[in-house]
Amino acid sequence: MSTSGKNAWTPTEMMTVVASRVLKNTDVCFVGIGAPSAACNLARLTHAPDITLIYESGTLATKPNVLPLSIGDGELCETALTTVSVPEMFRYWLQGGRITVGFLGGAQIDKFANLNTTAIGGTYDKPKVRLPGGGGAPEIATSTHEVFITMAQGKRSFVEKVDFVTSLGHGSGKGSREKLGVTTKGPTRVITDLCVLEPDAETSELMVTAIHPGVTREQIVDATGWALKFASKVADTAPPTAQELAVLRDLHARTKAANQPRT
Amino acid sequence: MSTSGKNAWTPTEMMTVVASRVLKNTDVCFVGIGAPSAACNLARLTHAPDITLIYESGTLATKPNVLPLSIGDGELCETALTTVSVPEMFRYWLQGGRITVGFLGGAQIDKFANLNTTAIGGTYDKPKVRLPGGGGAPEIATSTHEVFITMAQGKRSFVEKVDFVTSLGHGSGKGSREKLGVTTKGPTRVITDLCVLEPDAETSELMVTAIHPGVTREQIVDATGWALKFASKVADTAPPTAQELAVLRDLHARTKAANQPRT
Amino acid sequence: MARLLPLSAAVEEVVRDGDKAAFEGFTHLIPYAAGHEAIRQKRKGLTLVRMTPDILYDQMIGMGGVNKMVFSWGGNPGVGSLHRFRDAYEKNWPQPLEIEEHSHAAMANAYEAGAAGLPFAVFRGYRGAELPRVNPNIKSVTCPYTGEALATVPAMQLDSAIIHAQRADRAGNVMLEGIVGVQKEAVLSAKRSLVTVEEVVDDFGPRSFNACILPHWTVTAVSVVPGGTHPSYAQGYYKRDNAFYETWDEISRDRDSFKAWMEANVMKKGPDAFAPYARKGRAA
Amino acid sequence: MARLLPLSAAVEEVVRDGDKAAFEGFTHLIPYAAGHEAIRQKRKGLTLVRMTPDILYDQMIGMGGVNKMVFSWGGNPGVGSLHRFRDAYEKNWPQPLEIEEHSHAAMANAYEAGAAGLPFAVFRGYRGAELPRVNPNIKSVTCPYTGEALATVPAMQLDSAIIHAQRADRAGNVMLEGIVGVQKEAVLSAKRSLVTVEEVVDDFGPRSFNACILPHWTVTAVSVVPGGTHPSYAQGYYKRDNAFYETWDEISRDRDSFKAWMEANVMKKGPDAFAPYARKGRAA
Repeated sequence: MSTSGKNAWTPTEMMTVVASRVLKNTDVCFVGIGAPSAACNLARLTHAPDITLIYESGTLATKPNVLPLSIGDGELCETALTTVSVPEMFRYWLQGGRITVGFLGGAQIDKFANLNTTAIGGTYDKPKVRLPGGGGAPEIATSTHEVFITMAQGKRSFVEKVDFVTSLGHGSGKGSREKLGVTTKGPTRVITDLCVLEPDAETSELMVTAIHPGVTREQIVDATGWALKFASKVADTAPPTAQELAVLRDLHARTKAANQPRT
Repeated sequence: MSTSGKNAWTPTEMMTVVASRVLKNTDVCFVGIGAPSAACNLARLTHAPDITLIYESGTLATKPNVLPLSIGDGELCETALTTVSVPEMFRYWLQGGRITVGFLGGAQIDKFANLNTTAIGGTYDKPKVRLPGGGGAPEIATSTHEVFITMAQGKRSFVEKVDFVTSLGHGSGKGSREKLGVTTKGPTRVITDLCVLEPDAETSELMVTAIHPGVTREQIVDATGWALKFASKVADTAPPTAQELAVLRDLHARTKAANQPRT
Repeated sequence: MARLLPLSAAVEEVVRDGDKAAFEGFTHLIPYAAGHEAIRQKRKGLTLVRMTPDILYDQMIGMGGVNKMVFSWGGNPGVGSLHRFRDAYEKNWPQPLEIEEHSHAAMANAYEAGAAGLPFAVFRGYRGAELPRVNPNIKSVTCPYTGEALATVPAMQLDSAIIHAQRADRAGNVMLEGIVGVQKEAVLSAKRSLVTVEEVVDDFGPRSFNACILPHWTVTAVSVVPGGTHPSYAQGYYKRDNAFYETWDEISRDRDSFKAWMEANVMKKGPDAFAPYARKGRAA
Repeated sequence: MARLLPLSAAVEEVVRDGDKAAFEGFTHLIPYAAGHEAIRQKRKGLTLVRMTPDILYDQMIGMGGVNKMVFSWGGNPGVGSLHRFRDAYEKNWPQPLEIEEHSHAAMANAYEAGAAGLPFAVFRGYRGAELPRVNPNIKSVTCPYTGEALATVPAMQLDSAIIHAQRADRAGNVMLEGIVGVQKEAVLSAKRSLVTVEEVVDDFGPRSFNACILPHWTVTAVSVVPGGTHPSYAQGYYKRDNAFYETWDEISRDRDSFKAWMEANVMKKGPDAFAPYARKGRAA
């Protein structure tokens, strides 16, 4: 908890709240499971009631009452405007350029916001740890207008260079995306449990632009595997409001109740 | 009328009846408007109750109670198993190779069963008569397992060489389809108001294989714009049965009643 | 974000002079009222795109606003020729008409690719057919795995798409059902779009989980025009007026009778002229 | 022409040793009962294809019938790793496992192209991503109009496709609704197909004009297995058993506890074991 008392919050809650705040009422979001899903629905239940949430299972404009465990829970379909086939989702909606924000995370991120969700260590064929793989990420990373990344920050996950580029961030730096013919912005924000990072306008290297309440620069540097830079002007993240926390916890409580084992 | 009395029939009725007879209960037909539609539904209402009729508007397994005026009448959708989008119809169903019989007709047919529904006379850019165009025909001609053609026979429509190849028959003769990489049979039967023609096994040139009751060889030759051949064994088409005529006329009567101008 | 507008304002905003525009509809849901409004507003220099141009395009061509037609089957379904189209194409009346001709498969694939944001579509088509000789937009690619040559067409890229649908809700989401044709793809292939609807409802209510719905943020404008697809039809509302399609053959054969009919039934009328054809609710 | 068969006979006919087989389902409608039957019948040498292999493929891999997995996301959704998959891939237990890995977009497009009878699919994908370096099946073509290079994958061509659906009718037509994923495309991409269903009805009755239906002549066999998609779900019948997905993490971590669970819950059981999870009718 970052403060004590009834409005104390966890670092994950802070991360989720910050991620929710950057979403606009007019956004069309491609939502991943976990923190992104919580953030998107928190935004919908607070300042962005008309935000359009899309899950890659095909559910368009869904308004889940509880958070889904998977991207294809029935709750998403039942509360959606409509549900399309998965080929249509990837062709007409994602590739069609109709999504403003893609939310991604990963096991590793590097200083240019490239992500790895494929394999850690060794080689691709003989990895130390085999991860689930890219799923929708390779094309989300290039087809949505911009990408927001949410990940808990740590030395093993925030690395100089990812072991495998599952999805493109800013490649090897400024101009990489353009060279590949990619016209979208890519990752514009990385929101962690400690801070917010944004690509430097000159180099596209991630640098800290906002620090969450109670977090020190040293903590952030210690949780980063490269020589991390700070923007000339670093903002202080506003603490979660009582309303934000209440809505988020309520959402989690409803979710937990819904996922009790059957009797 | 080919005979007198209550079981007399018109040449068009004979053509429709013969076309209906060649359809099997297990066929999946891509149906065109006019004689093909009447033939397919006559088959469904007589010997082939389980035949699957598909119209290019997207209606799958439709069972119209009246004949549609267009390929997209509401009757087709209301009585269909389901209706898919037009891109899906052409991609998954036609190009997917799932249609056993395609029914085609045209303004001109030549001795290799190539069809013209594009333009007559002059050049493509400056035709004497501009026709509606190919619609689904170019791909129906190559994607369905086989093609049946129904057309009224006449010297101006049965020509040595069509003015424009809207859809492929047997090209310039035996082997033409294979040379183009087409693996389907193409036109296996041309059913007219006078006779049935089939491609010669050696040359793929159309020759007469059956003659409708009351029609003479001379009549057929006079109605054909090329030096027409007859098969060594030419069958006699069985006259329409009372049931075939009754069902067909009933269908036309229902259709006429449904299309009365509104009051 | 779809805005609910009167038809005249919607057409003014969405359909502009010189547009590559598709008033789509595959027999069903053809946007007649919107087309008539474009005629009244004297839109000029249009390139009209449609798989099955029928009476509506015959009317728009005959009134002189159309420079080019892109199509795959141009006739009066089940009836015969489009006389105004033929008069323009064969005799330059009231002005010359250029054409670009495809097969249905090619057009359907072009719309699909347009909706999918691709620059071109691949399909197995046109084999042995003569259109590729006269249409330079038909090309081919080779499959990198099998070596098979396949046909290509450019993806559909429209300035404006105009369609008719059964219902919109207050947020501007649009729901279509029945023969949906290529209408969704047309809207998704266009910079601007207009959907005329039979009615606006508070909420679509119980429906298929997989209903064909265009979210409000994919549509520019929605206009309520009950009966606005007559003589075409709206499944669940009213039937196709097949008798009118047959009558049109006579009206359109002659330039003068055509002009007289248009003057009386389009130029001197407004969207309200469609209201008598409307039937409320799901009882066609 | 779909035949209505008991599950054991249907799996025997449709799923064969050495098949390239897809037991598809995108979270929803995963064909667990059919997969368990294939395990009981000791099918060997399978290449299993699925966009989102989850617990079912973990089970089939752990029981030793699988040589290769083609996939785009292999995990326990919202929970973590597939331990049996990782044990096979990283440590060859119970036998070595080859993989072929794609993105979701690539797999979805491959299915679409397979259903469309094309040899390959074209999409704008994999830009800057590293999979093309390690997967030789990812190639490219150049747009003949714009010169843009686009990614390609081979079209899906399956020996067998196995899916679960809500309902079939007496003729063997199959109706799916809700999250339909790539199941229709999987069936249309396969030489043989099996659909397990919650129930067979005389007639589908009132439904959307555009319902997702596979006609009987596209399906090889239909088997009635109520509850047959548990712990996945059937929209309108019963909900996803999220708690079981979480429990599986524990069961599958250890080879022995995995084997014990499979012995008790799969090898010694039959399709009837799924019946308690079934809920009749449309009230999930």
